[in-house]
Order: sequence, then structure tokens, then C-alpha cells
Amino acid sequence: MSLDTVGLALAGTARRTRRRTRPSALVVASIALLGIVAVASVLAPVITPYAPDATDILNSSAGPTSEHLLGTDGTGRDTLSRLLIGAQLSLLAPLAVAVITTAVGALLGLAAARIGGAFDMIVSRAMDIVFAFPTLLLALLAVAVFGPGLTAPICALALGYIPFVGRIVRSAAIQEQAKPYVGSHAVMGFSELAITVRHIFPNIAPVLLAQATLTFGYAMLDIAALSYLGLGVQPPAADWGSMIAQSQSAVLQGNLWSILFPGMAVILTVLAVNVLGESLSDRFSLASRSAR
Amino acid sequence: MSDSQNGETVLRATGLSKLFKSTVAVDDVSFSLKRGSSLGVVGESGSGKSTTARMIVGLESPSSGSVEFPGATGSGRRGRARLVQMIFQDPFHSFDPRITIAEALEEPLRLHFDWSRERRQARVAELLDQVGLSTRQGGALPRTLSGGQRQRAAIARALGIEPAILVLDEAVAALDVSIQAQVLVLLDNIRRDTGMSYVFVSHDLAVVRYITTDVIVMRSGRVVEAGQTEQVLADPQHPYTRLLLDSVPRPGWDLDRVRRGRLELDSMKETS
Amino acid sequence: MIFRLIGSRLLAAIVTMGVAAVVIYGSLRLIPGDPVSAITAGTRLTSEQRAALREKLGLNQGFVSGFTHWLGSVLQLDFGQSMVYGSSVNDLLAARMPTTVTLVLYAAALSLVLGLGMALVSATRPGIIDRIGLVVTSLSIATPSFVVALVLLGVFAVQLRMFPATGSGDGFGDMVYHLTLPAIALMVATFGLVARIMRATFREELVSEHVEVARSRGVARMDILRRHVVRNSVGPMMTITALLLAALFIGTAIVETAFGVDGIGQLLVVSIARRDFPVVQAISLLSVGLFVVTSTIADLALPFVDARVRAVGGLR
Amino acid sequence: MMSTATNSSAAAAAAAPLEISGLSITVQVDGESRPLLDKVSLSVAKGEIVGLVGESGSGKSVTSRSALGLFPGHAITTGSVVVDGVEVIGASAAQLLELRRTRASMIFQDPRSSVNPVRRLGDFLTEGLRARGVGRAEANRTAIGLLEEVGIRDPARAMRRFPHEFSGGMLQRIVIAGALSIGPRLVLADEATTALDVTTQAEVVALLKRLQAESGTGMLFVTHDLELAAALCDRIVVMYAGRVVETGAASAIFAEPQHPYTVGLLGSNPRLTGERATLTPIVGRPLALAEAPAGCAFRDRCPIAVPACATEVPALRPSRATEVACIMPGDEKAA
Repeated sequence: MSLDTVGLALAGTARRTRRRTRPSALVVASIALLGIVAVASVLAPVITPYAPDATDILNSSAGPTSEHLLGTDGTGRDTLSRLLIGAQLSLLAPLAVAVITTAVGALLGLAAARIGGAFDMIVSRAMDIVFAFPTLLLALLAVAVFGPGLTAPICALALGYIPFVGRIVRSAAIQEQAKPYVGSHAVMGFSELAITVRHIFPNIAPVLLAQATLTFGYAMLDIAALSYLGLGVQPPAADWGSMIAQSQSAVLQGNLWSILFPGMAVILTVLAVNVLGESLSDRFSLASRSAR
Repeated sequence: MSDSQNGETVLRATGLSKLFKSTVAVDDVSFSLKRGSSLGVVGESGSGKSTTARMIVGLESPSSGSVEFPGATGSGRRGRARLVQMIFQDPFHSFDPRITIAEALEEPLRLHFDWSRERRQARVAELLDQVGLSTRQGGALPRTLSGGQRQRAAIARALGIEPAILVLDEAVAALDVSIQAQVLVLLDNIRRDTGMSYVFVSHDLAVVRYITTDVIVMRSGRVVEAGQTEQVLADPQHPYTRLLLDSVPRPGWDLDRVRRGRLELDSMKETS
Repeated sequence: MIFRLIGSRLLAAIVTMGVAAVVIYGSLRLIPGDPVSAITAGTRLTSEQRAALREKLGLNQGFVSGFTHWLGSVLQLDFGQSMVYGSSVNDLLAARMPTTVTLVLYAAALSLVLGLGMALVSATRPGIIDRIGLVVTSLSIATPSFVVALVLLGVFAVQLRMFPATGSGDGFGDMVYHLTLPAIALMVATFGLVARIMRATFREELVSEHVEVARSRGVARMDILRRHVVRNSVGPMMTITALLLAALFIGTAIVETAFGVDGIGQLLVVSIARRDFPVVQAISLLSVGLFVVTSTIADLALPFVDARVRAVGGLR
Repeated sequence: MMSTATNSSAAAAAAAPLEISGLSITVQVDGESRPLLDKVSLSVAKGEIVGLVGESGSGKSVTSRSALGLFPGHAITTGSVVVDGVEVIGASAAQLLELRRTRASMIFQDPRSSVNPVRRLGDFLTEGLRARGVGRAEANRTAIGLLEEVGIRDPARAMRRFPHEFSGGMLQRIVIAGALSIGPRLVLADEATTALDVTTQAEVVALLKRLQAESGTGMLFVTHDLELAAALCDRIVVMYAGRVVETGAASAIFAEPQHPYTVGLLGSNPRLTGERATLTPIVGRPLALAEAPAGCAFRDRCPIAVPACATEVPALRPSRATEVACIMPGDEKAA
């Protein structure tokens, strides 16, 4: 959903009022969940009980059994095995988006804030223009041009999310450089580059990390949507989005089992990532305010 | 005052002006500063006093006019840093929150002096001692120190570069009264011991009287009165200076005088 | 001052639309290899037909002249002919517009009512209620609309048979009935963000000093909420609404596909799969245009709800 | 612990605008209780301006806010705060609303954030009266009259304008008009002139003084500036670390301070006239009650402290012209 992307822009600027000093149980649980999902996806080829495309026709569209812990889909494929294998693409694609977006967005935002003037105006205007494209539309356009697959949509999404990261980094940097310590360092003879690298960047890094995390969650939803529409991952490869798409016919026959686990996988992963990102951005706003 | 008459000139501002978009923040301001003297820049909000301070240290560039440091050899940002340092009003954000006070004090030493690590650290200890901070406070992060302690640390950091001039922009305005007095005494002693010159920007006439030898009074970007501090405060020539003085609260405060002073000033504006 | 503001905001909107047009037109030219064979993969064409298609898409001209030619038609609201359906893009869009507009407005109404309501309750009731609100909104933000769509289909259409599983109905009443599940699917996936952002806005107002002053004057709680908290949040509310509408429009691509609703969203997905470029370009322009128009309106309305903007002259 | 509300009109007519006695406030922060005020007592008589002076952490703002029942969250409050005959501690929500609408009002530090920026000034000025049920036309008339009183030109037009169209000084005049609109018996001014320029401060202080004298209302003037308090107020209450340390006539406090803290405050202020004396600052930093040592909270900073200062909290007792909470007051004249 591209409304989620809107949140990135606004959530970062809206001050949170929650205060937290130690990581809450929720944050710990989120980190644990993400850790398990990541490890499981890496080990997937070793630990899957069945081949992901092996069919067990006699047990199709089944609920959890001792043979198939999470049941089977409409063609009798083992849901657990497919979930584990699907996790690889489901995690890697948004990771790529988050990494590219964060790197480019941080660089642009920081440069715009520090250089200012016409450069800032051009960068900000360009980001405004990209912002007018819903991220999902950019991903769909990429498919229209380059055909179904993940590489083009990943690049398109990375581009689409740059304004969110870029704007937040820019405003955080502008806020930071207004503090007298930045002026002090200039008066002490340090170069602008040294001040940026040694002081401004480290102080806004938590905000950047929070945005990277949130971007990962949003990109995951976009890519899952693309695969659900049949425009992303192409068979025989699978990710969670395409698993949900393949469960649609079973659902229409009244069998809800087949959507439960892939649906939960997406929701819980995005939830965990968002909890993590929000706690990071809370910590940052807390730190910057307790300094007053 | 004798000490301000004998010293050589270390700073000369000539016809300084600053425009922000279409508003004139500073309008044709000139003054000079002698070695070892302390110049007060007095005014209310919008007087251009802070902008003037920022032009002296190079944080703003003048739209016209010039800031010269006669007899100075260094050039560029690092060269100017050896000549003039600045203390800001807000003690809470004067330091990078991630590094300790001692590290923050050592940073400029590394930039400006080719010293060994031991020598730098010895100098940091000396600076902390000079402003009355303990070694333990030096090892702390800025946020664990009080406003007054941070302002002392900021002074120590500036002293480390051994500048000829220290610009203080409302440096004691944010502090509690009892802390403000401590910092004023410290500043007064430092100037006496080191022969450093001050440009002391403030809205508080009593503080300016305590810490400066000479003063310029600014209003709407212009200098309306200049002279030796004691003389200007004892016998103000400009109606605005008189109004400022009358406005300072004291027992037996004559608020009617303030009203008349304001009327006089307003009528002046209309005739000029 | 205010006229300069309006002027610069309109100029920005026009520039954005211009760049969007270049990108959307240029996408056709970005196709690796020969666009015509890529687009028509799977169908057998004579070389005359190929040449005609090349001519029609403006591919035998340079980029600039091709673009100006295309833009000229678009400005006359002529998006050309669909390569799949054969009919004009305008007819395809016009037939589907009522359905999609209804769906977007329906979902927006649900999302705003629920989102703003939750935001107000969460902001004014710290503690357990606020905490529950945070969990619910987090879930909403993390849930993809197609998962909600499938669950709604399985439960309410297939098992309980309360709502139809597919189609968009005949007549307005039937259409609303058919669009209820799709609208709920969109709402579930979007209200959380509305609630989150508005909660932060309300909170910020609630702790502001003018609210403290009103409290110190004995102004009743409801009046404080109405006159100080909600009133001062109208600006962000308008921005959210503008963004929400644009997001819901592109979101229809997912739920219309899930529910088999014959609207613009589904048309977009089908056209992308079949690389029906004239249709894709038209809907893409529509999507960007919707965002530009709604956010420009929100920005231009801001000076009327917040007098400060008129004076300061900043729109962002 | 909680006195019952005395609400009879006969009592109200005779009552002082403000009577605080033995007020202690403790707040719960992260499961720890943190004391803010310890047995604060002070009063404001009709027609009197009382200065409440202290540095950060002294509890002066908490004390003044308590008069409106504006206590910090999770606070345990003991003692008594009586405003115009109405007990605030333990008062019902309805009683508090009535108190704030009719008896007492507050002027805050920053006029720019005190007034809702998106609403017209007329809304701000009439809000207090409208909350009480006064009709729109009558509230408008009162507000326009008050704007004239505080020196706003073309008051009818000002009612339709927005806060950002006025300077800070003008806006604080409007805030004062708003505070006086309900005809309060008590006005609380919390650093009401601190954010203003010196010349503007003088004008606003003159205005406050005139309006207060005309209406005969009582005023509690909270400030960190002892000289301003001495210039404006009839009596002064000096607070340190959540306790009253000295109180007396303004002239007496200024000319003959007894508490070493008051002496230190005066010694910390550079003088504008007379000899350019050396400053005699107080060592250390001002403390809040929660971090203060046992016994006299000031003893770690006090130049004349003796071991006995640690044993108990000194009570206020008369000493020369003031009342002072120190076991050896006035012994510090030399410093």
C-alpha cells in the first residue's frame, strides 16, 4: 500500500510523545522474531521438510497435520517448506530497496541541508516530484517497461522511497546544524566537511537507521502486492505474496487455511520491523529532547 | 579607562552592514577593539547585535563593510579561529552530545597544534582547572552537566585555541542569577590574567557595566551611542540609551520616566 | 503576498505534472530492445501492421517531437486507442470511473472516520486505551490490503454469504453493496496510519501552552478539544486526506483485482500484464494528477485555516 | 490533610484572594516519589502585589499554579490553598472550573504561545467570559473595553485580527486584558514579563501595576528577578529548593536581607548605579527539593553554615524586618 509511504514522510516529523528508556518486551520480541525469520530463510534449503514444489495430491488444501505442520496449499504443496524458501526473496528484495534508498536518500538529504542554496532547492524540488508518484505505481510502471520480475521494481521502489528518507534526513540535518555546537566548530576552524562527517552525520544516524527499518517494512508490503498481482516473482520461484495469490482459489472455495500462514508471515514481519523502526525514532526524539 | 586607550587595535569593523533578503539587520556599524579591552554591544531584540557578533567570527559574511584584524598573520577559517572565538547563549547545545567534555576540549587542540597526545591531555586538564571544572566532570558527557558547568566548559574550549578575542553572544543570559555571577567573575578574571579582548553582546546593562570597558548601543541595526561604558551609563546622550537605562527595574523605579522617554523617542522618529 | 503563494504553488504543480508526463511517456521508450515486438509479444503481426503501430505510438519520431505530439493529444484529453481492447482509452476509463471513484470515496470516508476517531480517543486517554490503540494501528499499518481482502472474501462472501464475492453491481445502491468489502479491505490497511499521524498531531496540541491557558481559564474539556485541539489540527487533516485519496486510488489496483471489481485499478493491472501502453500511460497520469491536485488544494486551503501561513508565506 | 471547601459567600467576601498554608507536593516519577514543595505558606491580601522569587527548581511556578488547581500529574498534595474563600485542594472538577472562570486567572511567560495562533484575538479575549455563560455581545463589549484599557489602538478591529499580527509586547497586553476580563480577585503572573525586551517589560509592568491598583485585585508576581520584584511588589517571598526561605516587605528584603541565600542573590546581581562593586556569587548551583541535603537545603552553598544546619529544616521566624528560615540569620553582613 502506498499510503504507508505517506507515513514515512509524516511520522518522522511528527513528534512522538511516548517515552521509553529500556527496550520494551515488544521490541525484544520483534528483534527475536526477525532474527528467527532471517536465520530460517538462510537455512531454508537445509531445514525444509519437503521440496517446496513437491505435491501431495491426497493432502491438498489441508490444515496443520503431523506430516505438514502448517498444512498444504491447493495443489498439495507443503506450506512450511514454501514459507521458508519464500522467505529468501521476501526478505532480500525489500532489503535491497532499503539499502539503496537509505544510502542515496541520506547522501542527498545531507548534501541538500549542508550545501543549501540553489542545490538544496533543486534537490528538494526533485524529491517533491518523485514524491508525487505513488511507490506502487512506480513499481507497476517498471513492470510495464521491463516485464514481470523483481529487479526493475526493486530499483523503482528504491527511487520512490528516496524522498521519504531524503526529506527526513534533510530536516534532521537542518535541525542539527542550527545547534550552536555546529557554529562553534566552524568558529574553531573545522571545515564544513569535517563537521558534517564527524558531528552531524553521527548525530542524525539514529533517525536514518529508523527510516531504513521503516522503508524495509513498506517495501516488503509493496513487493508482496506486486507478487500478489502476478507481476512480481514468477513461478516456479515463490515469495509470500505469490503464495497468497495462489491461495485465492482455495479461499474462494471456503478454505482459509492456505492464506493464514503466508498472510501471518507478511504481517508479523512488517509489524516487527515497524516496532523496531519506531522504537529507534522514539529513542532519537527522546535523546534530542532530553538534551534540552 | 587607561587599559583601553593604551593597547593596540586587534579588531576593526568598518561600515558593517548585513541584509537578509530585503530587511536590513545591521546598518553601517563601525567600531574598534583594543588589546585587553572589553567592548559591550547592547541592544534589544532586532537591534542587530547578534548578527554583528556572527559577522566578527565569520559565521555570517557582511553584505558590505569589513572586519579586519590588524597585525594578524593567519588567514582562512583556521587562521581566523586563532584570532577570535565565540561563546553562544544556549549552553545546552554547545557541545556534540556524543563526546565527553574532555574530548570536545581536545578536538581543537589537535587541529591547531602539532602536539603529542600527552601534551594535549595535559593542556585539557589545565583548561578544565582554569574554569573550575573537575577531571571527573571533564570525563562526563555534556548532558550530565548543568547549564553553568557547560558554559564554563565552552569557555575552556575557546581558551584552548588561545585567541586574541573572545566574542560572547548573550553568554550568561540563559543562566540562573547565582550561576551567572560565577561565570561573570570567571570571565573577568580570565581577561585580567590573559589580556584577551572581549566583545560582549548583551541586553543586560548591569552585566555590561560589570564586564566591559567600552560600549556601543545598537537599535534597529544602527549604533546610536558609543563610548566608555561608565561614561555612557552615567551620562547617556541618546534618548534611546536613556530609555534603556530607565527601563531597568530597581527599587524606587520611576515608570513615568519610562513612558516619557518612549514618547520622546517616538516624537524623534516622526521629526527625523 | 497570498497571490504570490498561490502562483508559486500552482507553478510547482504544473512543473510536477510536466515531469510526470515526460517520465510516463518516456517509459515506453525505455523498453529494452524493440518496443513494438516487446509490446506485441505473442501476437503475429504483418510488417505493415508493425509499421502502423510504430507510427501510432510515435516511435518513428525523435523523443522530443514524439513527446510533443503525445502531449498535444493528452492535453486535448485524447489518450489514444487501447491495443488490447481496440476501443478508445477514454471510453474504457469512462465506463470504469464511477465504480472506482465510489470505491475510493467510500474507503476514504471509512478510513477517516475510524482513523480520526481513534486518534482523538488515543490522544486524550493515555494509558491502557492509548496502548490498545497503538497495537491496533500498528496491525493496520502492517497488514496488506490483499490479505484483508482474501479473509473478507473467505468469511463474509463464501462462508456467511453476506456480500457478493465479485463484480461491481448495477445501479448505485447495488454498487455500494458490492463495494463494501473492497472498501473495508482498503480501510483496514489505511486507517492505522491516519490514526497514528493524527494522534501525534492532537498530542502536540494537547500539551501546547494555549491549551494550558484555556484550561487555566476554566474552559470546558469538550470546548478545549473542539476549539483548540481539533481546530488547530485541520491543516494536517487536510494534508492527510489529500495523501489518503491518492494512496487509495492506486490501492484499488490491488483490491479491485482481489474482488474482481471491474474498475480502473483492475484495468491498470491487466494493462500492465499485457503491456497495453496507452491505457497504462493514461492511468499513471491520472494517478499522479490526482495526488498533485489534492495536495495542491490542501496546500492552497492552508492559509485559510491557519492565518500564520498567510503572514509567513511558507507553504511547507 | 484535606480541608473541606468553604464556599459560603459570606466567607468569600471577607477572604483574602490567596491563602496558602503548609502546601507540600510530591510527584511520582517512574515509580519514585520526588518532592517538589515542602510546607509552603504565603498569602496575598486584597490590593496587594506579592513577589514570589526563586531560581530554577525553587518551586515558584508549581506554587503559583496550585492556586488554580493546576497540579503536576500524579501529584500527592497536602496542606491548604484557599483562593477567595474557596479551598482548591480536594475541590471537585466543577468547583475548579468555577474558580478558574470567576475568581482567579493567570498570565503566562510567553504571550506568543499563550494565545491560540489560528484563532482571532476576539475568541481569546472572550473565551473566559463565554466559558462562564456570558453572552457573545456582552463578552465582546467587555473585551473591547479592556483592549482600550491596555492601550490597543482600534480595539474593535483588533478583535478580528490574529496573534501574529502583534508584537510580543502588544500581545502580552492582550493576554493581560484576557486575564482581567473575568474580573478576578487574584491574578497570577508567572514570569509574565521575562520574555519581553527591557523597555517593553517596563511598559507592561507599568500597565500591570495601574490595572491592579484600579481594580484592587490581589496579585502574585512570580519572577527570578529579585530587583524587578523589589521594584514592583509590596511584599516578597523568596523560595529555595521547594521551601520559603525568607519573606517580608519588598523594601526590607532589598535593603536588609536576612537569609544568606537572599544576601547571595543580591550579591550576584551586578549594579547599574553606584560603585562598580565586585560580585560575591554563591558557590554551587541551585537545587531542587528532591536533590537537596537533609536539614537546611541551602547549607552546602552557604558561607555561614554550621553543623547544626544539617539537623533540621529551619522554620520561618521573625528576624529584624523580615521572617527568615535560618538558624543564624543576619550574621553574614560582611560578605
